[in-house]
Amino acid sequence: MVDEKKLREKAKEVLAREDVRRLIGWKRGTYGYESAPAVLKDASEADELIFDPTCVQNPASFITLEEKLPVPRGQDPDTRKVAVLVKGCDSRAVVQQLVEKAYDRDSVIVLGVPCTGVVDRRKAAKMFGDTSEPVLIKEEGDKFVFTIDGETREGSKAELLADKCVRCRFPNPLIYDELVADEVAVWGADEFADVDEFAKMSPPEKWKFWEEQFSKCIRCYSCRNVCPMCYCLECVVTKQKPQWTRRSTDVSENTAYHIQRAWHLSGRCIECGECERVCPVDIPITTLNRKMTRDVKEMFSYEPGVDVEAEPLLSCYNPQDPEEYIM
Amino acid sequence: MSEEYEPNIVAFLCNWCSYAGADLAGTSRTHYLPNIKIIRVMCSGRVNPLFLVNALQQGADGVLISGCHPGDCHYLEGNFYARRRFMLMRKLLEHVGVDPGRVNMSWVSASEGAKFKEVIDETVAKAKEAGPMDQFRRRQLNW
Amino acid sequence: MGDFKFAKDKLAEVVGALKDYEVFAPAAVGDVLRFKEVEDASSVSFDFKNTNVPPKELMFPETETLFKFRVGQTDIEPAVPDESKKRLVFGIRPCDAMAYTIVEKLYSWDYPDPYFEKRRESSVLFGLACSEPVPNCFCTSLGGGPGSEQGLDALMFDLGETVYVKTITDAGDAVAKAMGLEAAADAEKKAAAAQEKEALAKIKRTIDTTGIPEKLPSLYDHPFWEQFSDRCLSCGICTFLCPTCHCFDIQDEVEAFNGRRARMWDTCMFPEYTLHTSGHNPRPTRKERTRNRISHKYSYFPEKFDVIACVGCGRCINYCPVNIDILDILEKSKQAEAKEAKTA
Amino acid sequence: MSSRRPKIGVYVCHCGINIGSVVDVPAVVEHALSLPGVAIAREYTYMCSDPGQNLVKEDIKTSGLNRVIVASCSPRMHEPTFRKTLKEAGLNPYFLEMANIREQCSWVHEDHAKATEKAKKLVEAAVAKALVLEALEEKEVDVIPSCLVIGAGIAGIQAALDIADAGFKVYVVEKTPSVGGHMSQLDKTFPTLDCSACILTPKMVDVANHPNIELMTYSQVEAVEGYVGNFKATIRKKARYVDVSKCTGCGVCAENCRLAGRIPSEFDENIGMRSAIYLPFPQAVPAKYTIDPERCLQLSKGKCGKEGPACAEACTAGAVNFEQEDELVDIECGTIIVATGYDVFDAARKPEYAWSDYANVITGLEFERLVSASGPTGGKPLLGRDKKGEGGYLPQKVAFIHCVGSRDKSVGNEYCSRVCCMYLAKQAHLIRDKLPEADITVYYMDVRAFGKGFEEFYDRVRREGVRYVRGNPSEVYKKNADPEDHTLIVKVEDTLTAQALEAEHDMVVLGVGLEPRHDVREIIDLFKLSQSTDGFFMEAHPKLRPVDTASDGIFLAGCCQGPKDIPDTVAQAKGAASSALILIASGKVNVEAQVSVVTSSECRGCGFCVEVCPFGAIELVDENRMGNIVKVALVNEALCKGCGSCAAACLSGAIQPRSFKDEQILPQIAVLGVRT
Repeated sequence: MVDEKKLREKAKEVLAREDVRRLIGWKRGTYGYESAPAVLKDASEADELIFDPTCVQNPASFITLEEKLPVPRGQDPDTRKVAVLVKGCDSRAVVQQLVEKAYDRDSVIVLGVPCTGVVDRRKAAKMFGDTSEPVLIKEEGDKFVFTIDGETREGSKAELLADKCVRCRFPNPLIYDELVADEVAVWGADEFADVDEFAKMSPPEKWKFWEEQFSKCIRCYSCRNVCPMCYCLECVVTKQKPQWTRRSTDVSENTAYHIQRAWHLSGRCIECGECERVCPVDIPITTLNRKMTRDVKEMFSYEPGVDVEAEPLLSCYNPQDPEEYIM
Repeated sequence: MSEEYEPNIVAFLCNWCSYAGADLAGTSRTHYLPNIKIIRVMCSGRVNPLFLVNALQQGADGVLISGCHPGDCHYLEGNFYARRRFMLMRKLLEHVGVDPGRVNMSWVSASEGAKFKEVIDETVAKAKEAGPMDQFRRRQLNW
Repeated sequence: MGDFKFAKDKLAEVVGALKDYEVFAPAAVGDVLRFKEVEDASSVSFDFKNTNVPPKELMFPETETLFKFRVGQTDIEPAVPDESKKRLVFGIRPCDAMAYTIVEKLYSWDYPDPYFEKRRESSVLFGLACSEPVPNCFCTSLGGGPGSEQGLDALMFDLGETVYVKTITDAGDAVAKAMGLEAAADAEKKAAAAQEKEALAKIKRTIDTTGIPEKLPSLYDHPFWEQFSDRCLSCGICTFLCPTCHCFDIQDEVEAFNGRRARMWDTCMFPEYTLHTSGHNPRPTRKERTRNRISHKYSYFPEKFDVIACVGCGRCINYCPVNIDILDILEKSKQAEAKEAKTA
Repeated sequence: MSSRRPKIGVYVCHCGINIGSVVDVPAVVEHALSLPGVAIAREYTYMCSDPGQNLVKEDIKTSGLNRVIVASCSPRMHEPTFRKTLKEAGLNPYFLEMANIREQCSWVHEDHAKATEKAKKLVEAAVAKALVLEALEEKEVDVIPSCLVIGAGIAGIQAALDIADAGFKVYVVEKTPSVGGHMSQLDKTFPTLDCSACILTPKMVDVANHPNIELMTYSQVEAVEGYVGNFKATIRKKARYVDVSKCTGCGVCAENCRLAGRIPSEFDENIGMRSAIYLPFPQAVPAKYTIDPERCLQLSKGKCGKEGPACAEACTAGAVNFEQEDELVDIECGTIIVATGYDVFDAARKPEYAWSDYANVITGLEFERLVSASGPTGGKPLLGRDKKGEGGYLPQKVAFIHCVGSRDKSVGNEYCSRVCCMYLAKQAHLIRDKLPEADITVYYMDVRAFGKGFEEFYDRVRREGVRYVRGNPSEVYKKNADPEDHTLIVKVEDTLTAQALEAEHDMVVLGVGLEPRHDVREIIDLFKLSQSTDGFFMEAHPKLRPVDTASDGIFLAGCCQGPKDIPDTVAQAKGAASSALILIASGKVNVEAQVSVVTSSECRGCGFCVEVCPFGAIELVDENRMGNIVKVALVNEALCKGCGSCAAACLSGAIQPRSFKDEQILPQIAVLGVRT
């Protein structure tokens, strides 16, 4: 269990430091089942921080989302550190960002938050209905206890946990300068049963499934923008010269977009599930990523976001790599 | 599917082995199907797997990457990278419902004109079997 | 105008009675609702809060071709929407209908937009009053409401077995008649009124917009925007799903030697939206973009067209993945001290 | 020029009837004319002929074409030809695009209609690409007229001498204290039996004395950077703890060393002994002493006897200097020759032959020292000497075993070492020479006497009464425990008579093969070389570029590229030398024009391309992006070969190979993807 008081104290201390620019964590939202990402710049704001099962977002995404503004002549760029709170899953994003040289290790302060699972907004809404009030959620044993519009409701963790938490293998951060709570026991395992299940479909069935899903896509790019690994200055998807994908929306372009996204994340996706969470039209995006994750594991026994020293999957090779389909 | 359906294959051949192999097939007058259209690149490692996606989107019924045999790459390692990328992209396309028979790769050396023919025949046959790849075609192409 | 009603189970016949109409109604893919042309009227549902994607797409599609061309040749082949068929938009919520009246002001301003206008003119809107407002909806603060008639040709109330139809315009009346609807009794009218009252009570969130349009410009450089923009993903959810957002980009899409010029939804939340060819971007960060979204809706638009470009449908709040809440922003903007602005 | 509106000329070749008889050329021409940007389209019987090329030149001059498409044979055939044509007409040669309608169309398709359709498509694709072609500039870089030779065995020596004799500067770096390499360890050389030392020593001396050669022994290359024509190398001169300028090579120090005669001599394959301060062998060049820091008491223990180091004491020249430190030297050179040689197979990896167990089982190289007049036994094949090197016996029944560690999957060496057959034959002859009475048996799989004079020599040895038994011994073991009895049993099946033999011998010589050096990795990383499956360095082409490597300006000589005998090694060394000389003498080298280029504003500095590049041509450098310092990729155009692997690894498409950019390939796909 994370003691929010300790968490805030730590945050105060860090934010008070000369060499710290901002701290990224979670705070109470103004409505609904999810917290709001918090980007704090002053120790006085530290008391806004929370950590509870509403803290689903991946703060690592906001490290790379911050724009590098032009520095006025005569001034020096702001090189102060960014402090970031990370759950186990979030920490893998930091690891992979370091593998990909997104920033130097010493430009970030990683505060690890051992996590016992967060709530899936959609599952909760199905069970308890929507609300425009911020919902409080506490974990009690194998139950989540909700306070919704003043009423107390209960639901079993098993039913309400986000999918990524159900199979979580990394509840404890893999990289951190400090842990704000004691490590927790690992409960999850990932057998990729869902991927196997999906694989049973015939190609036409699969295509039909995705055609229906992709036809919903409005190309808001929230799945790309929220991804902690998607921070290219110019994304091939929105690039004009050459234009790989049309900005126009139809099944062909949407499909191409989602293939490109999944492709660019293969061997890089750290399974934080944000892409699927943010989708306004409920496209099961992680179903694409998980397939890649699984194949990468199987074919190249490679797992991104666990080892800072690792070589990027597609920038290395093994002479004995599989090639069974190659003529 | 219709009898007259003739699959269209876009192939990316590396300059040093497979493209030369295709040339050899020519100089030795080895006949193969005209369904295949070749794009020359310097190395199979140049082939961005998204080229395959793009080709399918343009209406190709099948795609092929061909490079030097592992270890023979003119640039030492290019085909090793190409192999990894291909194996993954093939899985991804299969996952979204593209018949894996449409997505092919081969090792063809400069001396394997005969093998090149076999590769083409097989690639075309597989694409025939998979049928026309119309579901992915760019809609705005239809004019 | 008239008062009509029909039994829900007769829906298929009622709608089916309409010849030469394309009927559009909410259709579900999984849990996701979006307006689609109706093949089978019996599949049309009254049991929904609102569509994920607003029906603005019926007048202003995500993508539409303006004309086609061939590289190196000057003659083009223009594409204008086909107006031969009238369209019935069935089950549109009052807020989304009201949005048309707002967007219209822009699309009919100085250079009328044929694409939008033709579709709008050929459409008859059968609204569906809200009995269960969506969370975070605040239409009442913007002059709308669960039974608002703005922009509608007819308003329907789902009374369970029967549907009460109140026609508002001649066009609506005509369609109702063409549907062969029977006259409604006082019972239905009363029930409808009661339902509206009930629905009104359910709307929790409100905002007093007085003063906001005037104040926002003074907060241009104010740091308070960052409280929200720092967590913004710069994605298109809030704007694409907004019934009043109406921005588009125009691109030439060339395939080998054939091309088309098309326009598609664009959003001020994307960096590309204001990116200059030079590489300079006048709205370089999410702060400027967030500020623009709010200011445009609540200040620039009203300044030009005397109406706030927001209908309080609540979509931008409900679908924001990072809990950015336009009402929260507006409240904070009221508290913000204009003089702080310079400290930014 | 690329900014000008494209004005394309399309030239469709009949190639006699090779194309014309299948493809409807006029139809292709007509189709070409309908394509955007095409100003002219012509047909001609032989485009590659002078009149054909003149057509193109004329049109470029008179109608101001700025793009040319030749639809004819394979670009692998005539791209250079037509590039030249454009150049001569004053058009940038990279505005040429070819459509291969012969090898890949008219010659392989029977259906004329379909072939014509395809030809049209291919031309269309060429036009689509031509519209976005860019002018490229062909660059030349100067070549620093010098060569760095790594390794001073016979290969390195020969290469160095050839280049130096041609009048150019050569740096020779040798890891050990003396030049000479393995050849200096050999006694006689097959098949001519001339003494190794006699033919090698003069060359060793020449290398040391040559005015154009800077010899750095007991030194190692620490780092190499740069590219063809402009390499920079850092060389570590290891401390000898002897001031070479003072050392006269008299050897008194070694005699007085407290460990004199107590340290196994590497040069003598540990059969002989040396001191801690030593000269590897009498003819060593330079004839300067070196202190072995691992063994020297003063250096390893910090204390040598009560009175301090005896060597220093004894050295009248005062050359011994324990304070001496490694020295780093930077050199610049235009070319590099790698001649790092080989290791002999470690016989301990074939335990069945009991090399580690019995003193009278020895390797071929040990045998060389044993029979060498300058060796520990003064040339007598004495076995079983005591620690002081006294006593010992002469063998009576000698066995030689072929293919120890060669042609042997079990030890991971499938290849033939190419020298063992003959050196064993030679050694058999030497035994016959020294011990006329001895009984000599050679156990072989095959005898490969392929070289000049080899077969004759093999025949001679057989006639000298050396028995050749066809069989690969399965085991060698001692007959009994009696320490006085040296008899070994060689267990083997004579595969010609299908007889199982248990032959008695008192000396077994193992024909150990050649292996890549144990430190081959370091060299590979240093020079970015690659290995062939046998572990030796890989040449650029097995047939046509046997001394080149994939890295321009770096060449291979001798056994580091694969097992060789001395003549082959010398031949390859001369080959490497002349290849290096081509660059040095011409003084200039063209670098690939179709290299990768980075759009740094799109680069996110992830370094994927850096890791992918097989040539180390890309590095991450700091860039000031509007006041923020960011890392971006930078291509070294002299190192880049234009393979384009980087482009496929780059997520944002920031790095692109010229002439094969995404925006140049996608239009081709757009044309060819559409089904007709």
